[in-house]
Amino acid sequence: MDSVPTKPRRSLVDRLKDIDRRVIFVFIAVAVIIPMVWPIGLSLKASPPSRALFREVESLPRGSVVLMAFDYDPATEIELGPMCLAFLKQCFRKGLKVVGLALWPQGAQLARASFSEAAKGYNVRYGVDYVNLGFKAGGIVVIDSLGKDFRESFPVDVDGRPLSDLPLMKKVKNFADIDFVMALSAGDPGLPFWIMIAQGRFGRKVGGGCTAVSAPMLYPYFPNQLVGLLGGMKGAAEYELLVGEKGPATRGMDAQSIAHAAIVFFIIIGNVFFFISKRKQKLMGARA
Amino acid sequence: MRREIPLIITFICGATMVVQFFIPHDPFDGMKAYFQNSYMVIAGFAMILGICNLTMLHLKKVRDKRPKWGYSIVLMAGLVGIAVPGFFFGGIEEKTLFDFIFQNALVPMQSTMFALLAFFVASASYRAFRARTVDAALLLVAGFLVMLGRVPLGDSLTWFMPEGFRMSDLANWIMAVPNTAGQRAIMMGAALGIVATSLRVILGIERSYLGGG
Amino acid sequence: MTLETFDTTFGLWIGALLTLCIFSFLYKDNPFYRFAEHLFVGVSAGYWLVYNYWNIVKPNLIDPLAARRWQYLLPLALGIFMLTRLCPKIGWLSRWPIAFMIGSGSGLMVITYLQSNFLEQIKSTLVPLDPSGQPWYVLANNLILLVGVVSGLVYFFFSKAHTGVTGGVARIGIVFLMVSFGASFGYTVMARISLLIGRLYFLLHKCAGFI
Amino acid sequence: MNFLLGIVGTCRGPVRTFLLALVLASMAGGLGFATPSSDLAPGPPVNPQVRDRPNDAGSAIEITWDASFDDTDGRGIVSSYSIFCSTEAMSGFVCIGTVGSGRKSYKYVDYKVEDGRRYFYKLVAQTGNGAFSGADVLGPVMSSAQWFYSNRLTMLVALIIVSASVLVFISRARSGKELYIRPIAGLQAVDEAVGRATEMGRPVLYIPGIMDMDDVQTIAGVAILGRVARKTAEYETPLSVPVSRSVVMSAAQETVKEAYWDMGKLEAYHPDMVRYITDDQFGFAAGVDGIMLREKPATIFFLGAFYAESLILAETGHSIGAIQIAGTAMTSQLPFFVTACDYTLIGEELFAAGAYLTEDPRLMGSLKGQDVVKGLAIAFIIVGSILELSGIHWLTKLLVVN
Repeated sequence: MDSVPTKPRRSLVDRLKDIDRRVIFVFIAVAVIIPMVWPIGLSLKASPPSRALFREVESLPRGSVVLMAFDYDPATEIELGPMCLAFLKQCFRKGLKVVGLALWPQGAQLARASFSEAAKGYNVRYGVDYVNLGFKAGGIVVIDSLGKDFRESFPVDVDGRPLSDLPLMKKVKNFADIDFVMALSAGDPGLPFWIMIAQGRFGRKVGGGCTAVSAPMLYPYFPNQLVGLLGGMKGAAEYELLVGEKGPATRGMDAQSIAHAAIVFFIIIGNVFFFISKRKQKLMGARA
Repeated sequence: MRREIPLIITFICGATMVVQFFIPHDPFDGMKAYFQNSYMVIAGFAMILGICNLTMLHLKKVRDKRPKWGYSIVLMAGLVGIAVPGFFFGGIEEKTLFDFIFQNALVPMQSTMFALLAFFVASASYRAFRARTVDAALLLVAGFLVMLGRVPLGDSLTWFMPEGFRMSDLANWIMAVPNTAGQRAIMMGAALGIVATSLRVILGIERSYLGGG
Repeated sequence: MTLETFDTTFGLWIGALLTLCIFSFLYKDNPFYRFAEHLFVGVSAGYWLVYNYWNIVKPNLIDPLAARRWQYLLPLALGIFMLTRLCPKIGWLSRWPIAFMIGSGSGLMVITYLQSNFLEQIKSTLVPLDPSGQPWYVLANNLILLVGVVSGLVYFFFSKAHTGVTGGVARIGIVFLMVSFGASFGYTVMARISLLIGRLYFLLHKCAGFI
Repeated sequence: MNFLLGIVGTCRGPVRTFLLALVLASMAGGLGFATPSSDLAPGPPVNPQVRDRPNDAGSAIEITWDASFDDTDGRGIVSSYSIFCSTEAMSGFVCIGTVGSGRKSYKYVDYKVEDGRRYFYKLVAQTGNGAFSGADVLGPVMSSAQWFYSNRLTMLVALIIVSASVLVFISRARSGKELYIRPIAGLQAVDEAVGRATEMGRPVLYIPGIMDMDDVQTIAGVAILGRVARKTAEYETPLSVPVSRSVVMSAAQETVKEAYWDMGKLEAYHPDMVRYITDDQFGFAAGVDGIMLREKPATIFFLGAFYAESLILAETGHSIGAIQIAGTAMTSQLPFFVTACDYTLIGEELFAAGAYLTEDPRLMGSLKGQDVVKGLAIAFIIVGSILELSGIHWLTKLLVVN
C-alpha cells in the first residue's frame, strides 16, 4: 500500500523502501539471539532506585527476616525472575532469612523454582534459612492479615507442613518480626497494596520489583514509601550488576538494547529512503 | 412478539442495572452480582453452541474430503484430547493430563503467538514511522523519542544535557503530559459514545443485534 | 529416568516443537504452522470449554441449585433457551438470553463508563491545577494537559464541520492524539521484545541447554 | 529530628559538633525521659463515635475514633484497640474485634448487628503488657438500610443530563429536523472497500472484537456488521465473520441473516459465514491469521474490543495486501491500528459509525446529543480550571463519586 506508483523497473532505493518484512524479522531475531548466546556486557549504570534497594538490603544485620512476595506468573517471569534470583542470592550471601509467599496462583511454583536455583552454592536449608508459604487468594485482605498473624492466612507451607514445624517461622508471628518486605509484582494484587498496608499501616520498609510497563506508575512512590524499585529487565540487570552475579537479565538486557537499536536503525533508514525517493520523484516531476 | 419480548427483557435488565447503582437497599444491593453471575452462566451454556459450530464445520471438511482436510482431524484431536481428560479423568487439578497439555502445549503456543509481536512491532514501525505527513511526523518523533528514552543509549546520546533534561526525562515527560492528554480525550469521548449507545440499546432504539437495523 | 523427569523432558520437547512451528509463520504459511494453528484452536477451545464448566457453570449454577437456592433457576432457564438455537423451530427463544446479556451489560456500562472514564477524568484534569505548593513547571505541565484534553474533545465533535475556530482547535487535538499514539507505541516496543527474549530463553536455555 | 539532622549535614567545624550534640541530647530525651513506663494505663481513644453506617443495605454499625495520646510517634505504648459490644447499656459486653495501633484515625465496622435493634459499644486502648485504658459507653445506636446513596448524587445528575440531551435530540431528529454530520474518512471508505473486494472476487473479513456481547464495543461492532452485510449481500461478495465468543456468534448470525433477508438475497446467506474459532485470545489470533493467509480477503474490518492480538492481526492483514478498516475504544490498541491499518475509527467514532452508515435520524440525533454533553464538559473544565487556579475547590469536590 504505498503512495508511490509502481514502475516497471524499480530503483534500489525504492526496493529498499519497501523491503520484504522478513528481512526485518531476520535482523530482529539475530539482534536478540546473538547477545543471548554471547553476552556483550554493554555498559550499564545502576539507577538510584536500584542502588537504594541494594544498599538498604546490605545494611540489614545478619539474621534479619525478609518477606518476599511472588506476585507474578510465567508470562512475566522473564522480567521478574532474574530480579528474584539476584535478590535471593544477595540475601543468602548476607545470611538473611527469607519468607516467601504468593498472592498470584502460579507464584508459588515460581517461588519454589527460584529458591532451589538461588540456594545452589550457598549453605542454606529449607525451614531454617528460607520458607515458601505458597499461594493464598484474597490480595489486600491477605496482606492485612499478616499484620496480625501469618498463621491466619498461611496455617501451612506450600507442601502442607504446619508452620510450627519450621524453625524459621517460630520467630515470625506478624509484620513486627519482618525487617524488610520485597514485593515482586506484575500487576494487581501487587506492590501498591504492599505499600499501602505493610508500609502505610505497619511501618515496614518495602522494596519492590515490577515489569517495565508498570514502572512509571510506581516510580512516584520512591523514595518516601518505597525504599527501592527495580523496573523491568533493565532493573533486573542493574541488580545483577550490583550483586555481582551476571545472569539472565544481563544477557536479556544486551539483547533488548540491541533489538531496540535495530528497530531505531530501521526507522531511520526507512525515513532516509523515503526522503531520497521523494526528492527523486520531485526532480523527475520538474523535468517532465 | 418474537421481537417485543427481547426488547422488554433488554429494557428491564438495563434499567435495573442502572437503578441498582443508586440504591443500597435490599433487594438492589445484590442485583449486580446476580445479573453478572447469570450472564456468565449463559455464556457458559453458549459455549456448547460454539463448540458445535466448530465441530460441524471441520467434520464437514473431513467428510467432503476438502483440500487439507487432515488439519481438521488435528483440530478435532486437540479438542477431544484435552476435553475428555478435563471432564472425566481427574479434572483440572495440578499434575493431571489436562494440566500437562495445558502447561506443555497451550502455554507455549500462547506465549509464542504473543511473542510474534516483537517482530510485528518492528515491521509496523519500519513502515509507518515515516514522515509522510505532519501527522505521521508527529507519530514518528514521539515514538522515536520514547523508544530512545527507554534504553540506556538515549541518555548516553544526551550526555551533554544537565541531569533532568536527558532523553529518558523527555520520554517520561511525553508519556506523562501530551500522551495522558490524548489518551484522556479518547477515553472521555469513547465513554460518551458507550453511554449513549447503551442508552439507545436499553430504550430499544438500537436493536440491530436482534437482526434488522 | 523417573516418570516425573520423563514427563518434564517430554513436555519441554512438545513445547519447543510447537514454539518453532508457530515461529515458522513469520516466514510464510506452511504445513508446520498449519498443524500448530489447528492444534492450538482445538486445544484452546477444549480448554475453555472445560474451564468454563469447572469454574463457572458448576460453582455458579449447579452447586447453588443442588443446595436448593431456587433463584438460580432463572440463569438455568436462560442457558437452556440459549441452546434452542440447535433446533431451528424454536431457535428464536435464544434471543431472550442474548437480550438479557445485552441489557444488563449495557446498564452496567452506562454506570461504569460515566463514572470512571468521564467524571473521574474531568476531576483528574482539574484537581492538579490547585496552585498552592506546586512549582511553576508542574502547573505548566498540568495546563498543557488541560489544553490537550479540551482540544482532543473538540476533535470528537461530530455535528460541527472542522473549519474556522473549531477546525483550529481540533487540529491541536489531532496533534495531541498523534503524539499519544506514537508515544504509546514506542513505550510498548520494549515489553514486546522482552516477550521474544522470554521465548528464546525457553528454547535456548530450558530446552537446548545452550546458555 | 530530620530537620535538625539536615542542618547538621550542611554545617562544618565547631558549629557542627555543637549541633550534633544538641541532636543527640534531644534524641536521648526522646528515648529516656519522655517515654512513660509501659505498666501505666494508656490514655483512652480520642473522640470515639458510633453511628449507623451510611449508604448500605443495613446490618452494619461504624465505630470511629482518633489515636490515643499514647499512640503517637515517640510515645507509642498502645499496641491495639479492642471493641466491645452489648445490647444493654450496663452489662453483657463482649469483645468483637481488635485493631492494631499506629495510625492517626481508625474505623471499625460491626457487621454482626440486626437492623432496628439497640446496641451499645465500649472502646479501649491497650498496651503490649496488657494494661487497659478506661472507656465510656457509646450508644445506643441502631443500624438501618438506606434507599439512596447520598454520595452518588453527582452521578445521578450527570446521568440525567447525558440521557436528557441524547433523548431530546433523538426526538428532535425524529420530527424531521435536518442535522449536519462531519465526514469521517474511515466510514466513507466502507463502500469503496467492499466494492474493491467485489472487483477482485475475494471475500470480506469482518472481526467484531474478542469480547462478549455484554461489552458495548461488541454491540457496536455487530451493529455495523449489519450494514456491511447489506453491502456484501447487494454486491454478492463472500463474507466471513470469525468470532471468539459463542453469544457473539449467535447475535452475528441473526444480524447477517436479517441483512441478507432485507436485501432479498436470503439464498446467498449461509450460517457458516459466521464461525466460532475459540475463546482463547491468542488461539483466536492464530486461527484468524490462518484464515487470512488462506482465504486472502481483499478487505478486513476490525470493529469492536481488541487487546494485544490487534497488531498480530493487522500486520498479517497488511502482509496479504488487504484494505483494513479498524475501530476500537481500547486506548492501548489504537496506536497499533493507526500504524498498521488504512483507516482507524478512534474511540467515539466507532459508536458514531451506525449513524453514518444508516443515516437513521434517531442515531444522528443521538450524536448531536453527545456533542452537547461534550460542549458542557468543556465548559465545565474551563470554569473548573479557573476556579481551581484561584484556589476555589467546591466544584471539583462535587465530582467525587464513591
